[in-house]
Amino acid sequence: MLTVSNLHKYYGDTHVLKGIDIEVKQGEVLSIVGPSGSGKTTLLRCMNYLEKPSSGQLSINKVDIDAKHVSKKQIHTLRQQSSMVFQQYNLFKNKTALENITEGLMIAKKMPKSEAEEVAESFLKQVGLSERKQAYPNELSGGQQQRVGIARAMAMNPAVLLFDEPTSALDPEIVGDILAIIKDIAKQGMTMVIVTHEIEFARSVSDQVVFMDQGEVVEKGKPADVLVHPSHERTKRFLKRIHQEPDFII
Amino acid sequence: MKAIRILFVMVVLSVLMSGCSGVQGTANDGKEIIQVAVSAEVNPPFLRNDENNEPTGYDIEYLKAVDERLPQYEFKYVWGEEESNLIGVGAGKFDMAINWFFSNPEREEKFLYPETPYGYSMTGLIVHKDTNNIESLDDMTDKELAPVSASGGLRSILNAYNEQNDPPIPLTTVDNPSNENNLKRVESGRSDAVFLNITTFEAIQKNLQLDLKVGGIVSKEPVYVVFQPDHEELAEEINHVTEELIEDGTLPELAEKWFGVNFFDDLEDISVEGFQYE
Amino acid sequence: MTFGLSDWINILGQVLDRLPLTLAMLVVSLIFAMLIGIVIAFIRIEKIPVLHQLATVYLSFTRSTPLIVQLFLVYFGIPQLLLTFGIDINHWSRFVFVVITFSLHTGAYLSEVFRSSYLSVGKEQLEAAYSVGMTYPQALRRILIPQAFRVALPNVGNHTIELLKDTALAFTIGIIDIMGQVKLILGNNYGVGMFQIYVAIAVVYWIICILIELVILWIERSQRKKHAGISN
Amino acid sequence: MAGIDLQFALEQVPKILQGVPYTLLVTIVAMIVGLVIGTILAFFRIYRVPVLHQLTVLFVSFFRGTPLIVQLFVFFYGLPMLILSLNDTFQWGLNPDIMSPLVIALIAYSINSASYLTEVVRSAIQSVDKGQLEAAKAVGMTTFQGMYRIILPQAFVTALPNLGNHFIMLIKASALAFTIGIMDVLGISRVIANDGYRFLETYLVAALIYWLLSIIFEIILARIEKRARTFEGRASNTA
Repeated sequence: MLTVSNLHKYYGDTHVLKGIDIEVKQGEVLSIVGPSGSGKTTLLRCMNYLEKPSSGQLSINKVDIDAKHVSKKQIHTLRQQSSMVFQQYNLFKNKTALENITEGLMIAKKMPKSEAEEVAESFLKQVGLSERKQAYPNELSGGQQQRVGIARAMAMNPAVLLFDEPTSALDPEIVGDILAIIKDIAKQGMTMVIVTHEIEFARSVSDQVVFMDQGEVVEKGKPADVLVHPSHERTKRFLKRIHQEPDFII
Repeated sequence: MKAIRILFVMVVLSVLMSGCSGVQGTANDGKEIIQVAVSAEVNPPFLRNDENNEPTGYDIEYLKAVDERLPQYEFKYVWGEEESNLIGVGAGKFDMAINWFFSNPEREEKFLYPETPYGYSMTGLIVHKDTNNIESLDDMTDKELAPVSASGGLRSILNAYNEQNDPPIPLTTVDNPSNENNLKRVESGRSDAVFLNITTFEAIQKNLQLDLKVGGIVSKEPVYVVFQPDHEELAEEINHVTEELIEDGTLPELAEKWFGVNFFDDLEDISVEGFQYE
Repeated sequence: MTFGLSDWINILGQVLDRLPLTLAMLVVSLIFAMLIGIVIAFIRIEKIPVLHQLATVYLSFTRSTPLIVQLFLVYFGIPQLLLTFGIDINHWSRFVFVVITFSLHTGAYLSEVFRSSYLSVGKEQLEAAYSVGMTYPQALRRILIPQAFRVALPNVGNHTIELLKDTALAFTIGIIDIMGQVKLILGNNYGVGMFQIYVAIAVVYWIICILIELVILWIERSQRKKHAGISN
Repeated sequence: MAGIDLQFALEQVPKILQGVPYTLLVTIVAMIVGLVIGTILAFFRIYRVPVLHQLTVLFVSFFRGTPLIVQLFVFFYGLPMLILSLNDTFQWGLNPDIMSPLVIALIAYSINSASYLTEVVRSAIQSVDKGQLEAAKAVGMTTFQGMYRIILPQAFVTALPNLGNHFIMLIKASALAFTIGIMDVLGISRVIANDGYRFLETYLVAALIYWLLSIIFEIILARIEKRARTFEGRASNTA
């Protein structure tokens, strides 16, 4: 369904992704974890071509791309295979909750307006926001905005859903709600790639977990292996730090 | 892709640059069109605008008389402020300009002047009724002259005087000085004199009836049309017609009509003392 | 000399007769200025080689020299320049020349307004548009421009008012606008009543300016709800 | 371009440069006085002082909505008329010409400039986080001290680009001072041009001088801005 092979990314002289290989099967949920600055968000953004990889191959739903020679049309086709949920929600500020969802359906998918609205309403209902469909983003709370963001991404009916730390900008008491929604979607058999800090969530939702550090995949495998019994020293250190964190916060 | 962008920019620019089609240099009946720049700083009775904002006055009636006698040309009148008009004549945009232009050597270097003036302008110092010690520019070096414009014929006379005489006349410069304001300054004693065309003063005096008089006539300036330097033929033809118009009485009649005085005949009667151009 | 009421009505009537011309200069120049502004902003945002440097010089010159100098350059300089290539545009209407001058002048300012408002919208909005499958032109039209428009609006309003006042310069090359009519009236009066007439013309400009402000306010209000969040 | 006498133009440069001090005098005085008046008026608006607030709105609207040249004439002809009528009413003996054209120009430009700067200062002050003033009060400052020591320095940095633009605008606008007799760069250019009708040459020289002045001040302003922003730079480094 989704394969990344030998993907490199440079910012100037800085080598931020050092030959990443990843494969996600149909209906699988992949979580990417790792310390900040490890390159996990960059990797996710490369999958949607929001960042241009320096070299390597990408394939989503039979759309194959080689970063060395790629056309605008190919990028556009590749993007249509996936849909992204952003850390900062990134709702269109000049559109209502409903319009945020219909926009992509009408423009990119050429769906008639009435049909698009029907689809949008059903997804809004799924994330529990039917009654706020006419609200503009600035009138919604962070949690509500992220629900619209998720609904917007799902409505595009993509082959793969990409989540970029979807809960890290939210208040702690909201995080659980959003994670529950994502879990729900996972159960429906959606293929997903999730970059997250929520180790417990990653463990329970994922079929596969990738641990990244310093631009490399250090370890990948079943959540129980990577997150509970890691084999690599770097992974162990990371997990230890994560578990200690609450002491610092309180 | 970049090429397409640049092309797009070029197209937009060229659309901007084109806009409308040019008017032909010749009229439908084969007459050559002469662009005459007319000074928008109107100064009746030489020049003023009528109710349709068309130029009229002595200047225009003179040019219309010339145009009638030169069937090969058709004069077109274009308003513009004097400086702009002169730049335009220099740049070849207009064929000639009219606005009681005075002549001086520097200007003759830049523009073509015809030999014969189409009229005269008397300049003088306007003073308070009770002032008797101001008759010429020499009397003004220790007095206060009301503000004068930076450009125009009056200014040139003052500049030339100041270049050749020491001490100079202290000048205050104002763009488009208000004649009314200046005359009232003299009446109330805030200034000692206004340097003005006598005809202008008389016309204002008719309305305002101020306690003022002409202290002394400074100069009697011949006034000219100015041409683009390479329009010698046109200048020659117009010069010829102007002479005819003076001889057959057309211009003296016009002068009588607009100024109430025939400045062509009375030339000798007016005492031309004080400063004069070489 | 004092003016009676009928004199004032007469003077005001003459001046207001020229109002359509002033407004025509304003509107036509503004439209072209917006086009120029968009093109220049585009060139500067995309950093198109050569054109980008040319645009910078153009901006610097237009913004640092008096408008009257620019008017003379366009009215006298460009025709002479083109004449050396055998193109004669001297007989074009003066209206065209003032419109070119004002468009180039205001366009320089508007390009900066457009550029900064475009940049203020932020990359995230574009990314969001990409992530729902839009192409760049689609994102531009549906998401970026509507948001940038709202940011740009107050500044566009300010430059429209500046342009209105600048149109008074058109009389220099003989276009009789409302200011020109005032000068002609004064010339025919030998400058009598200058102070009063200038106060009157000031009020006329002021009223037009307030009307422009009201239009901008009205557009802003009609957009407000959608965009209240942009200021956050 | 044909018809341009370059040698003549070059010869005039020293003469026209003599106008630069007047151009700068008008610009700098208008900037400083305008900033002082503008700041006071901005506070009238921010604190919605009754009457003064409405008068300020009216003032700003009028001076921004009418051509500067009209304002100059109104001041030039109006101020002496005002003094004369005061003399009539109160039997004073004030000299109506007590203000030279230069003083009148300085007054007119300062007031015009104030109308623009009121809005610049107001928006800059309002852009400073409300919490800053509360923090100042929390450490025992009065409102005035908080404004003076905390808010205004921050607002100044925000306002700097606009102040810079306004300054460049004033340099150009000062060219109109000539209409009431100031021998600034454009004024001298026109007087020189008149004798030989060489307006294009002198105007070109004037344009280049204005351009150069603007570039010099743009560089100076960029330096000031860089220095003023140091505290922001350090703040973001430590964050």
